Amino acid sequence: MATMNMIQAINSALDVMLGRDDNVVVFGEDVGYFGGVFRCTAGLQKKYGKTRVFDTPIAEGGILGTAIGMGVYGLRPVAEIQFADYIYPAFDQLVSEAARLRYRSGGEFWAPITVRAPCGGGIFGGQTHSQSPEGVFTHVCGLKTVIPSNPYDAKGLLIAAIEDDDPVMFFEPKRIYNGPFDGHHDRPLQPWSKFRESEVPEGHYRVEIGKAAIARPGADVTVLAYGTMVHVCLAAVAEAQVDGEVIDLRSLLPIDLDAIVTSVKKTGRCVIVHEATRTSGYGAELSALVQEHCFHHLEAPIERVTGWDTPYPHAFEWHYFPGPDRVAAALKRVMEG
Amino acid sequence: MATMNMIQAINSALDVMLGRDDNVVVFGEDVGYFGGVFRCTAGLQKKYGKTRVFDTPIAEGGILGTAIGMGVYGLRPVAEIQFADYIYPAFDQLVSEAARLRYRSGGEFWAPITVRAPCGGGIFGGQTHSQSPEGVFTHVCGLKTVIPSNPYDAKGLLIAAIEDDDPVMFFEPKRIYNGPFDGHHDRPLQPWSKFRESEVPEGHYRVEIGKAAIARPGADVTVLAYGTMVHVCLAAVAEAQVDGEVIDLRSLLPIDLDAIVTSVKKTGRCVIVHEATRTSGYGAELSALVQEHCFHHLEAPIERVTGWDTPYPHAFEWHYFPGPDRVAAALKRVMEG
Amino acid sequence: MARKKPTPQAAPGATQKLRLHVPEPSARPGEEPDFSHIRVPPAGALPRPDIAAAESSLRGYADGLIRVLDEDQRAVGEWDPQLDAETLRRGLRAMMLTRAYDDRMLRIQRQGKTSFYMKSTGEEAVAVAQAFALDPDDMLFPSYRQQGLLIARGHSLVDMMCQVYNNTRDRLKGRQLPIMYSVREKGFFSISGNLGTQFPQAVGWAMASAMKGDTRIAASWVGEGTTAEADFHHALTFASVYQAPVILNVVNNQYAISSFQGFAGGEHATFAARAIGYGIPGLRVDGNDFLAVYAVTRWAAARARANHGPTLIELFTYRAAAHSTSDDPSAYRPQEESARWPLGDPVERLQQHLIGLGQWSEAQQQALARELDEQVKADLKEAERYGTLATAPASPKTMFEDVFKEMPPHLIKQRQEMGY
Amino acid sequence: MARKKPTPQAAPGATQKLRLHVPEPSARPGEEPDFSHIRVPPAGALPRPDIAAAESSLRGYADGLIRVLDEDQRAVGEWDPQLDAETLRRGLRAMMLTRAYDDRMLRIQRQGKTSFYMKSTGEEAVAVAQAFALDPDDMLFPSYRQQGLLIARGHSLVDMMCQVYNNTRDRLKGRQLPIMYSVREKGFFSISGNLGTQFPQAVGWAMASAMKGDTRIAASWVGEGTTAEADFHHALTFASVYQAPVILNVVNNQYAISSFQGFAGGEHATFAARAIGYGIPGLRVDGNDFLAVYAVTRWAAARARANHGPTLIELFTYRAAAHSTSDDPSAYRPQEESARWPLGDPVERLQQHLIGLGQWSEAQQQALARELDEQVKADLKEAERYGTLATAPASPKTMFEDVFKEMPPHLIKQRQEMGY
Ligand SMILES: Cc1ncc(C[n+]2csc(CCOP(=O)(O)OP(=O)(O)O)c2C)c(N)n1
Ligand SMILES: Cc1ncc(C[n+]2csc(CCOP(=O)(O)OP(=O)(O)O)c2C)c(N)n1
Ligand SMILES: [Mg+2]
Ligand SMILES: [Mg+2]
Repeated sequence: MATMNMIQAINSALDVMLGRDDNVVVFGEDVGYFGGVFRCTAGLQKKYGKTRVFDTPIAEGGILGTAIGMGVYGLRPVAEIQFADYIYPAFDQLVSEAARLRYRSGGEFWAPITVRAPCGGGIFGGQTHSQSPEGVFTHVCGLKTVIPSNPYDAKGLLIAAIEDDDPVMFFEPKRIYNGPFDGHHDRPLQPWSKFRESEVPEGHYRVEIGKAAIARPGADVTVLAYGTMVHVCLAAVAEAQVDGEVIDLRSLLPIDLDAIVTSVKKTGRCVIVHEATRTSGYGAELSALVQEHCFHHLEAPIERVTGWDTPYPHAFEWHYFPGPDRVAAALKRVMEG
Repeated sequence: MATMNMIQAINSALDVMLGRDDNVVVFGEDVGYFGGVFRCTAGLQKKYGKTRVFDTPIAEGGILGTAIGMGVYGLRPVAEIQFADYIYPAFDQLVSEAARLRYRSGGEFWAPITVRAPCGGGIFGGQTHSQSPEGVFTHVCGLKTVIPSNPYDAKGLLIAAIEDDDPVMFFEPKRIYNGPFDGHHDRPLQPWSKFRESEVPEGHYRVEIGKAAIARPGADVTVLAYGTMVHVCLAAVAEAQVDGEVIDLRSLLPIDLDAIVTSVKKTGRCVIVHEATRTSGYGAELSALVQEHCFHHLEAPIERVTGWDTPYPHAFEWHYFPGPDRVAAALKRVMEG
Repeated sequence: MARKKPTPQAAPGATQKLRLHVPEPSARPGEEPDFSHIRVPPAGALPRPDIAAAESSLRGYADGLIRVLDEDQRAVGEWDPQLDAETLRRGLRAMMLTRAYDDRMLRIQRQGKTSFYMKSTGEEAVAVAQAFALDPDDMLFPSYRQQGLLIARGHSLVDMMCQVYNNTRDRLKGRQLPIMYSVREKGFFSISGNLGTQFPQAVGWAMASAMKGDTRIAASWVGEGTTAEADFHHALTFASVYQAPVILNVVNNQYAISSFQGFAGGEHATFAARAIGYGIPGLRVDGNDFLAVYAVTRWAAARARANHGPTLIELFTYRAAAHSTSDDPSAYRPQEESARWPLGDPVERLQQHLIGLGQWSEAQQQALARELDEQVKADLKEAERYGTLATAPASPKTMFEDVFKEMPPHLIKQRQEMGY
Repeated sequence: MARKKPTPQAAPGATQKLRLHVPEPSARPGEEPDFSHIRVPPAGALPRPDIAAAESSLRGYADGLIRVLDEDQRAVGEWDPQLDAETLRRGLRAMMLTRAYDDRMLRIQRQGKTSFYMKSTGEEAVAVAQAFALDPDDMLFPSYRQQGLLIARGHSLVDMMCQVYNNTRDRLKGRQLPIMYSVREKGFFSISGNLGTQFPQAVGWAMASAMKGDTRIAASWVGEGTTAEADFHHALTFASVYQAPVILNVVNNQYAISSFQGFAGGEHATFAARAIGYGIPGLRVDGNDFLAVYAVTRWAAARARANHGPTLIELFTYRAAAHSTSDDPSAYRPQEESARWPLGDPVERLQQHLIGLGQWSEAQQQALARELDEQVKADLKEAERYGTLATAPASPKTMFEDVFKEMPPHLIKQRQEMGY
């Protein structure tokens, strides 16, 4: 066991996999010599060499297009997109190629790629360093999408993603790289080292893709969240003084429907929280699923607490960010209604 | 009044706007001399000249990137993406640029572009000529998304889109270009000329973006659909012998929430139908909205009838296509449940 | 390059109004075909450089046109690959088989037995000569117009027909549009309906081969129209930066559906010249000259195998048939244009070459044509025993498989909903 | 080009293992800076061609380096734009003001008064000389490192500072990261955080200008690293096909954050050479030579205005400062590298040139430096009266506006939810 923040946990996952499997390669913009703008790949090129860990041209479409080709050859490419906001130039290679290859070739070819991308706001990055595009990828059949909320899950899910024979979108909520930010930006950030989830095995282990975790058991209301919002929801539950069951989805596709349905059937109430814009965000799918499977158990309307349907405004980050107050207010409404 | 199918109605809208406004330009792959692979721009280059209606390189990203620049200059570009399946290479210019420009420039610059793209299956086009990506665009703040279901709306909505100062995604359900296909692929297609909606004014008129239409009034269950599925739902309602109120959304964003809520509060039941893959499709947003606004009026779970979460398989088009039988079955379940 | 009809211009100096130039082909339907703008240099004129030659010394090849077969279809010059007659006959056979296959499949599509087809008529030398020039285990990332690669590699026509029919023996399980083949055991990558995506994928495959100290190289093909897509630029950038062992082919058949190559930039430069800006050798070759295509591809392959990096080849040819069964070229180009193509027909040229060598005869030619036609008919009969799209396609049971390696719960549920 | 450290190779002929080449800069931290691979041709060596010259006659300019100021900062050769001393002094002033502004803004960021800043130190000649060479109503589509364009066009520093502060006078209403300016009345397009997107947009704007018979041209800028993005390729393709009146600038400042230009393909060709494959003239210019940058830009502008089409200019320079306030270059390049840059500093060079002409003195230089510093301080004081990001930023009331021209119901509802 070691104590790691999320950056160290991600670095450790890559280190372990580069060491175990010669077919794992790691690359992206500023990923090689420099070790990544968030330092997630620091030291790996020195340890494994320039042909296993390297820098790339600034062309997200080229990074993932070549990654797919490497995957077809038999490698397990792990590509970093410097910010999730910059994944769109690679959208066609992801949607039309990585996601479709196994199907269209009748299972002859596939692209076992892992795409790492820091996502989310709260770091004054403005509208092009703060986005949460995960919802879009859950609409693309053939892609898996995961988002960890702590160091232990980050390492275990990343290893599982790299070992997965299907393409996996691995989103990293950059706001919690160093500590479990709960939305109280006016308070000092607690480092991960103060929390149990920072105890991470040094070696190889997996967190299964498709399984949610109960971040806080509760009886009154089910709170569905992932990434940074898990910590915001835990704070909100405490502040609203409701016995909320906070479910950390961890994997958006495949989704752990059983965990969700079991909880909502128990609580009869549900609040869904994400940082992404509301309309057609992943919260919509969650709301639809809950309503389809728990209709007769619901005692109040399902609520969505999300980022607004605007770009992420630089100066008004904290007006945009769905903080504990907004979540707490929703919890109270749901308990009453 | 003239009688037009959807291709003629779209051609007429472009003709009217090219004639009225010197700033309207029309371009895309094979759009100019040839008149488009679906003939929607036939004759327009001859009439308005090569610098108003022209062919382009095969680069969807370049087509929309230059279209945005033309819009910034002061033109009203109408770009055709040959098939909606090929819009992904332009995704970044749409999401990061067209949709964000007005906001990020504090209202100084904007891109009044219209993006036309034939969508949907049922023509044995296989997985790359059959997709319905509309849902993804409704998650992008700053874009409007419309889908007509008949010639009258197609012309009126297209004119409204071209005159709109915001970017508008204009999806054309290619399966109903020539007639209102109701999903019974084993029966002969009825041409538009046999239907009232083919009566289209020759001149200028608008169908307001953001307003739904009631395709069939009813008391028992609300059916939400758009594009081809409107006709499938009309057939299904008849065959299921339920008094369904079929709402043709026409505009997905902005959405006519009042029309939806009014209907569901009246019927207490709701079935949502689209051809796109289910998970995180636009049906999820609709389901969430209905549930949020009509919770206490709902007498049965909201059902989604959609394309499966697989690519569109060429040989099994009719297994994939959400036809009248599947919709009728859902209607019956909702009436019972 | 296509003749550029320049936009008229005012006297230099004077501030003048700007004008938009919109490309215009040399002839439209009803007009006389006009290829006067195409310079056809004599065969054998260009020397064959060393495979280690610096790119800067090769720039002339981007504007030139490498040709081996002269007017009398004799092989001349340094690029003559000196192939033995047996190999030439096999090449002729593969090209003729490709053409016979195309003709037959067009017919069955017209008969309504399948939904769609695309011919490669007039471009057979591209795929066949390049397949011959590459090693059998080199990896191919084709576009939809290189069926000749599979045929040259001896793949079963029946298997190809079963895909076109989406029948019970379709290895793609009825999922793909006809001709979107995927044949792993022949090193033939799954064809995508999205133009150009295979180009950077081929570069990535080649990079992986280099990382692993392998000896296999990759080759990929796009049409000249597709060079405008982002994937083309990404492929060249990554191939240059990492000096990937890959051959990037641009098949310039003059058209992209209805758009002549001027709309891809062909009025102002050759497509081979695109390579120059990346420091990659760009070679332009007579795409209807089997020997020239073979020789240039061998050169590029040897260069890649020796770690001298990637090569871009522009194969200059003409799309003699319609773009696809959904297309009618008479709407946008002169009917007789194809017959006037200055570089002739690849099958006839190789045939004449062999006859000139005394290694072939008209009689043999006709016999072979009959034999191949019989073979295709027989294969078709067998393929149809497994059904056609119109009659008994593959079973929908499998339609939820292969979205993922293991089927996740939501797809199992949807399959049940569908009744399987 | 950066020296290519070639991957070792086995004897030619022998089938050998493939190897991946991964670019390596000439020096890393701890190593001696090494620019020995950069060829610096003498100033004045290259002739100035006619603006109507055919692209094919201009290819030498892509590998060359147009320079006007010689070792002694005297203007020599045909490219000398013969600017009068007054203009040169205005140019010097604008470059020095840009540098003073950058230095001050970096300080206030370090003081925590805003979140982020990006300097253009060492690259001032690019933006300032090009702004001088263009007409005031030509449309500019910049990247984030051309603040000099605004300053050269005389835009208010206070207005720029208010954006950096996101304060109550921020014309972008607090929505944008600092330095993402947008100034319509100065023909300065809204800067995007997404690299390269402005390049095809500039081409589209220029196409529109040509469609309308306007006389205004467009210019756009990307860094050398950004040339790898799809937008670069799209811009060049469309500019070539429609012969758009646009100037496409690649600012090669040797680095893209931590990645040296070899990762954009710079080991194997110049960035100016990218233009060749599109039939577009590609000119490489000493980006730290005010006169050369001015002259080349004038040439390209005249060419565009006369309907002779687009030009690509590679501005060869060096990023003297960190990429941004989030970056520390000592982690990836030798500390002293900047001081060793063979093409010197643009401000010092123009200053020495003026002194050599007897039109400037050290005393004037120091006085001007003080004056500009005072001006920036005074402007900053005013800007801070309208608040800073740390203290009183603009009001969130407006945060739902301008998503659409008219606010749709769902946004009105969300604004109410937020309490406004
Ligand atoms: C991304 C994308 N855009 C558009 C299309 C539609 N399309 C199919 S083939 C074609 C023309 C391609 O021309 P070219 O690259 O020259 O190849 P050729 O057909 O001549 O062999 C087009 C535009 C597509 N399949 N994919
Ligand atoms: C599409 C996209 N990918 C990645 C980034 C992150 N990024 C910001 S600046 C930069 C380096 C750009 O280098 P260059 O083009 O040389 O411009 P310079 O900073 O040197 O002026 C990168 C990778 C981005 N902003 N947009
Ligand atoms: Mg072609
Ligand atoms: Mg740079």
